[in-house]
Amino acid sequence: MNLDLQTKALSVGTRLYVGGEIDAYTAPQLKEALMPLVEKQEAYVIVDLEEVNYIDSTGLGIFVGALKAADQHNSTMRLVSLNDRVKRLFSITGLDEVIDIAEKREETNQ
Amino acid sequence: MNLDLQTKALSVGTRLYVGGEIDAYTAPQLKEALMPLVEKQEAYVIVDLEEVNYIDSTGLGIFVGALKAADQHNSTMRLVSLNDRVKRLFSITGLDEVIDIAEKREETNQ
Amino acid sequence: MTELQDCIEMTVPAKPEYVGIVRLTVSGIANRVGYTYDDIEDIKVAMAEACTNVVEHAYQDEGSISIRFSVYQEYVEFKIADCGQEANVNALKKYRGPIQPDESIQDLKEGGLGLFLIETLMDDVEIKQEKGVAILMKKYLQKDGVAHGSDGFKATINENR
Amino acid sequence: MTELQDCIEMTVPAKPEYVGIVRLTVSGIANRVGYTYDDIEDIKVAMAEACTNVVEHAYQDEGSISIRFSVYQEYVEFKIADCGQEANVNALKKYRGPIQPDESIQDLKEGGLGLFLIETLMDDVEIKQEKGVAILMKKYLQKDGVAHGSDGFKATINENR
Ligand SMILES: Nc1ncnc2c1ncn2[C@@H]1O[C@H](COP(=O)(O)OP(=O)(O)O)[C@@H](O)[C@H]1O
Ligand SMILES: Nc1ncnc2c1ncn2[C@@H]1O[C@H](COP(=O)(O)OP(=O)(O)O)[C@@H](O)[C@H]1O
Repeated sequence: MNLDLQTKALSVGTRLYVGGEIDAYTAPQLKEALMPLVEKQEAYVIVDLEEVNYIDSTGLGIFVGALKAADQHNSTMRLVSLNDRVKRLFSITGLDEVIDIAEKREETNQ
Repeated sequence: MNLDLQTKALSVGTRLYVGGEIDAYTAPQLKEALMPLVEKQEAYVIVDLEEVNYIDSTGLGIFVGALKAADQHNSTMRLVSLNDRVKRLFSITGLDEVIDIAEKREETNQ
Repeated sequence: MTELQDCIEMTVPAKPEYVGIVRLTVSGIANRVGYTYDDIEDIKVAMAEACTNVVEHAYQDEGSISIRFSVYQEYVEFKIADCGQEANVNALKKYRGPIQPDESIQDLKEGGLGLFLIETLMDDVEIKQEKGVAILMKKYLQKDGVAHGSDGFKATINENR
Repeated sequence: MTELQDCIEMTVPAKPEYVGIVRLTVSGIANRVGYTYDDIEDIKVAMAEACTNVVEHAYQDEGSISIRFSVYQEYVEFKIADCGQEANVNALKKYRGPIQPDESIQDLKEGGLGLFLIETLMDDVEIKQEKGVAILMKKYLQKDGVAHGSDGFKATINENR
């Protein structure tokens, strides 16, 4: 019941693969993996959520925090491969208007 | 949370495919499908348990009842493709000594 | 017509590792009751939000989360309660909305979306002061593909599937 | 050393459709506690047997099943209780064994394996008369691949994997 977290260096930037359920128990694990990536100056971070089948407000809060940190460090954070359920929670809360979320699943192979 | 039950006519006899969890709630469904098959005179019935991932004593009891009915009607009932967990419960209870259970998974393609 | 059919109760420690266990139980019950896939996912989120609030806000020290499912013909009422300190329930009832796109990034808050999600995902939500905070929420069962209640958003989502 | 860490309680209607929901909750808790895959499956069966007994034997009419999980460092104690009629608890404690291969097929019984399975799959089982029947069963956590308790059968099975 822990998150599955893996990072991969890209030609430009880093890709963070996340798998599992992001909730109050697992959100600290996500935070620990994600924050150091976006807290670098001018970093480019892709967060791949393909294997995430559940998220709630605790997880959304981690992404808000990461967005603020990225903004402070002139970094870019982009979420890709969200399933419909996960995408929907970003939409309902309006977070899809402030966080960069790839529209289609195809866009994720960059 | 219902059982998945399908019958297929063989050149000799009938094959009953069972899928799901056999417990107090679903056992009556199994009974309803299985009993008419073994209550025919000199029937040959293969019960395929490949897709069964859970069984407890209520389900075991259905097979004991079916064995008795088969015996009364000179019918044969054979269980095939049990996974390790399901097989184990037949072993612990000693039912594998009285019910015809195919030893290896390969024997199931008859 | 709305006679109580079944009542299920559960008490778990107010710790984050139990929120997932509650979700698992919730999905089992919601499945059995006959909710659609999307409704089950909505209920799981709303329940987790309410439980997470107890974990994070109700107790100074240790405590527990009490959960009750009351199954009626047309809906289930979910109740999540704690025995925490007296909270300002009126403050909990203030207007909540989604994030505004014109807000500056540095002004965004990392929290404060839980109750908003509960109100959006469930059909009828009531917050009460009892021993601690109690949240009661209803979710109607969809019959013949028609959503009861006023959850227009969900109806749209379902159409897209 | 064996201090109580967490306590989880659950009450469900004594109806067959709730036994699967209890199993789901059990698997979530057992998983979180850290049991092996095989132990989790054993616990699910034992819990389902105890719940099914309440469904089938405890009440004339309606009633409920009370379940309590007490999590200790080295084991979990599972308690399943009902408020049914007074049962002959001594009769419940009589010797139970597996089916004898020399029995004639027509003499086989379709029931009577539930308590035997509970005793075989769990490490320590106690049957008590309380408001109705209460079954308490312990299952030790396996550490460093060594099984506590006396469940030799399981150890053998594990080796075959
Ligand atoms: N069970 C509770 N006990 C005490 N206070 C609560 C409870 N639930 C919610 N609150 C209060 O309501 C506020 C808003 O909750 P919510 O919308 O879920 O956002 P968040 O939990 O992220 O702050 C919380 O910050 C807390 O002050
Ligand atoms: N909770 C209970 N309340 C009353 N009687 C019970 C209870 N549990 C078990 N019993 C009695 O013990 C007997 C043996 O139970 P068990 O070994 O599970 O087999 P089965 O339920 O198939 O008869 C039951 O037939 C019943 O008479």
